[in-house]
Amino acid sequence: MIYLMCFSLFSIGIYCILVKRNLIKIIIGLGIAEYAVNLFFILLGYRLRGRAPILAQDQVVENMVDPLPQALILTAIVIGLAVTVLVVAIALRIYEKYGTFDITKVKKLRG
Amino acid sequence: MKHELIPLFVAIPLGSAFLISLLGKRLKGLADTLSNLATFSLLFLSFLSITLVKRLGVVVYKVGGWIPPIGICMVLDSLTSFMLITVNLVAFLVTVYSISYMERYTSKWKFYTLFLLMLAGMDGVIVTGDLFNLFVFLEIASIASYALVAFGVEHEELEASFKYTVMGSVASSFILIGIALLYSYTSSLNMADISRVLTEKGNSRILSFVSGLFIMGFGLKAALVPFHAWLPDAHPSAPAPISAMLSGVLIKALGVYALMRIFFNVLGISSILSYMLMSLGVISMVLGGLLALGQEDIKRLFAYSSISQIGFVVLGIGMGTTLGILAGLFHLFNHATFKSLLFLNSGSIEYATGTRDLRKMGGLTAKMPVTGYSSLIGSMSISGIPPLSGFWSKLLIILAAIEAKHFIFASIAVLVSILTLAYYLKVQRLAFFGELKDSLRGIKEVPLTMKLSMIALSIICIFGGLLLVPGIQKNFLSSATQALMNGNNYAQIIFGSIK
Amino acid sequence: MKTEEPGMSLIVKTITRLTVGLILLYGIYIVTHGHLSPGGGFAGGVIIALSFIHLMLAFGKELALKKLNQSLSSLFEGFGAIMFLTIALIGFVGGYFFLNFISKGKPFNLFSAGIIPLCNIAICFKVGAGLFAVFVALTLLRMNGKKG
Amino acid sequence: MFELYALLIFMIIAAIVAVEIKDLLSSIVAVGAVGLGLSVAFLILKAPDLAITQLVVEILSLIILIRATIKRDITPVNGQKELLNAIIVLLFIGGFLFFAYLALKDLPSFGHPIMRVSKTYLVEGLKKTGATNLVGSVILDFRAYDTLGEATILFTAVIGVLVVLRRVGRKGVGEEVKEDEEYED
Repeated sequence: MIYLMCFSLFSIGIYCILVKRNLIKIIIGLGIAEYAVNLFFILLGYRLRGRAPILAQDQVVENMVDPLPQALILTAIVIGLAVTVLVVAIALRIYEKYGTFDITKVKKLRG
Repeated sequence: MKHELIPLFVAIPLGSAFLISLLGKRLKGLADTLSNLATFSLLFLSFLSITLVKRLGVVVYKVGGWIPPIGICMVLDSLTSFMLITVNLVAFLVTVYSISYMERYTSKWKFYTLFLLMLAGMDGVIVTGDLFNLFVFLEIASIASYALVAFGVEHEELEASFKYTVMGSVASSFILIGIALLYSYTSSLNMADISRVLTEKGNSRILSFVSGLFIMGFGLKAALVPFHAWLPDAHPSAPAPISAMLSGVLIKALGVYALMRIFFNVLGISSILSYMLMSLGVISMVLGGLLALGQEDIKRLFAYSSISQIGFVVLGIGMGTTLGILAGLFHLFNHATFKSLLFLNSGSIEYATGTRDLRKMGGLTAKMPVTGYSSLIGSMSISGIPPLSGFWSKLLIILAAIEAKHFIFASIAVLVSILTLAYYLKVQRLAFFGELKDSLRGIKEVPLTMKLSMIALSIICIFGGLLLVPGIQKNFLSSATQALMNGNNYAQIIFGSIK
Repeated sequence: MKTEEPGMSLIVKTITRLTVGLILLYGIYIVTHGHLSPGGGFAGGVIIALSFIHLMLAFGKELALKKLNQSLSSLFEGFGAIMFLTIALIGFVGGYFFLNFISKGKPFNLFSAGIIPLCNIAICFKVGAGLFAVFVALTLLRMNGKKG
Repeated sequence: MFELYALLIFMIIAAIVAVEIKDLLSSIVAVGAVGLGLSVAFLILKAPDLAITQLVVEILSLIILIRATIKRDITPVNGQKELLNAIIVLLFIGGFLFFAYLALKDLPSFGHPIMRVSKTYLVEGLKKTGATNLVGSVILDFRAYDTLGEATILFTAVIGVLVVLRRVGRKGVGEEVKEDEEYED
């Protein structure tokens, strides 16, 4: 059930990318989709009433959540940041050339 | 030099990229020398890897010394070394070409840095044996290519790059969801381990969902037809060496290779999946060919033709028979060489004349003999004129389709080959034969390094058919095919060679 | 924003003066204790970059650029990258790529866990300098856009 | 797990607001709310490393996005929405969600991951790497190669941004363009 809610969040992002006609909105859609994927991966690694995977002084390993997805998502967050930065830079240059973020007015290419 | 060879495929391009970014601005000429050196040594290592695989079979390298399901491993088998040779061969010739060509652009060192990062990404994807690691390196290569498409910073480049970035990121999210589901289901990220667990657990609905996600994700990266919209914009907009890399090897390394590896060796291929791949291939073939016919921009035409040819490759591989996979891989190699040759030719034309519009060209062979004849060889090869390399691979694909009793697909493949011939004849007629236009009287042939790499590629196109000679075929193509045909035995092979 | 007066109002400037040092320190703490507590090279690097960005937003770009200009930051970035790869390659010489070749030390000490803190510092350099360079480039573009 | 559900509902609502609102600046603020909600969700899910990282990354990307849109053309886009396009997309999403629903039944139920491989990280992490932060030990020791890739991605993006923001892309052969002038024209 909670997984499905996470997928709905992802779908909102995809919807935004496919339907909206504004560069910034598309970037926002990308961001939302990426958040949903990250959350989904962490949900998969969660254990009910688990502990954070950081050892306290007693060094007991007991009912900890899965550390592997956390490590992977750390990487995924960085990837998301990298893509966002790059895509904002490209959008700014497009704005500079055309004077608008509206994709319907930005159409030099045919296909 | 046994196992230590494998990490070098990633370490060399990464190290040179970092060095170039540090010093390239200050020392003129360092960027050229270092990147050529790096790609040449990569090519050399790829050839070395073939003998290594022949001697030792599958080689597994444990990164950090951790045993695979815990740590990441790199795998070198015959398919890997086949792909490595394809990628690094094209990469080396393209770097040689770029020495003169990139004089037209500013910030050459940034170009080389991104180029080497992209190469590192592709080599990393090919060499890895871990699913998430594959995703990470796929992203390196993709992000580098997003930036490279926009290298000219003009209107079209930026727009194409934006489109490419957005679609590429969507593809990446699909792939990441697929990986997450697989991880939750099998609790492992190592490809061999996943494959083992999946064979134990048997078939289930989640597998078909994951297959769908991967087809969408990697299909977007490979530009199969329902997902192809970014390619005809992105590939023509990039500088010519990058177009050659993107069309020649990037879509194959990130898309087709990853699809092959995951579907054959990890998930296991079923007949539904096989039909799905084949029909995607056929649709790409037909639509790409038809759209290419109507283009006036030379690079756009080549880009559509790439979609069509990728369709051939996927059709061959999707058949799942030994002959089909062999033909698909052979066509993959051939397409890498002749498509990069053609894009380099178009780059030369643009370099000399400053236009990409076919209608403004004409009679260029008289002024630019090397470009003219090499593009003639490339065009003839891609449209399947015997005895050039493209003929053999297309023949094999059609034979394989007949052998597997897919007569409709075979006849469509024949028709598309004729279509290919038609639009390449159009290119030749408009650009290289006929009257020399007045506006083009003053043009000159391109500089030496550009000529060199074009000549080298056309020689490969002429003698590509030799790869089918039994002795060479056994070590190069057949063994790569065998790696795919092993299917789920992949897991046993990998774990067998860890000891 | 008026163009004659760089940066924001006096209140913002004063608060910034007080907090920037703390943010920077916090970033360094996060990086160096990455192997003991939550955080690590990446988060710390972003925090350090944010502290400089904060400075730049409050005082205008001239002052911040005086402290850390772009070529210097790209130098730092390249340095971080090379450092990380070098750590990997030293392990390579010892047998494996990314071998953890330094002794593990006692748990909960600052100097423990072999190469992990070193890697954290390398990543921190890279991330901090890289993101700052990106931000500077974006800001410069904005200024140019106004001119043209 | 009530708070997690509440948080997810909040995030979904914020996301819908971000997508549908006309004003770009408000839209960015709404997406910031989604991101910060995600950061809290990570905290609830016992992933403090991620919560810190997500928080700072969110702040950074918000600053960049706001600086990108502020004082630019933030007039609402009110061109005729392509209804057909929206319907096709909604159908596609519906199908996607349906298949996802079918497939998700096969997963281990929420809160009970299999953890076959990652048990090793928990049990042997401290002994083998000496780091008490087990996530840290995974990213920088067991899977350090991934982290090399991650750092490289960021590096690639930085170089990419510098490339994209160049003022002059092309030049004639032999013509010199100073590096520093590229950005300032």
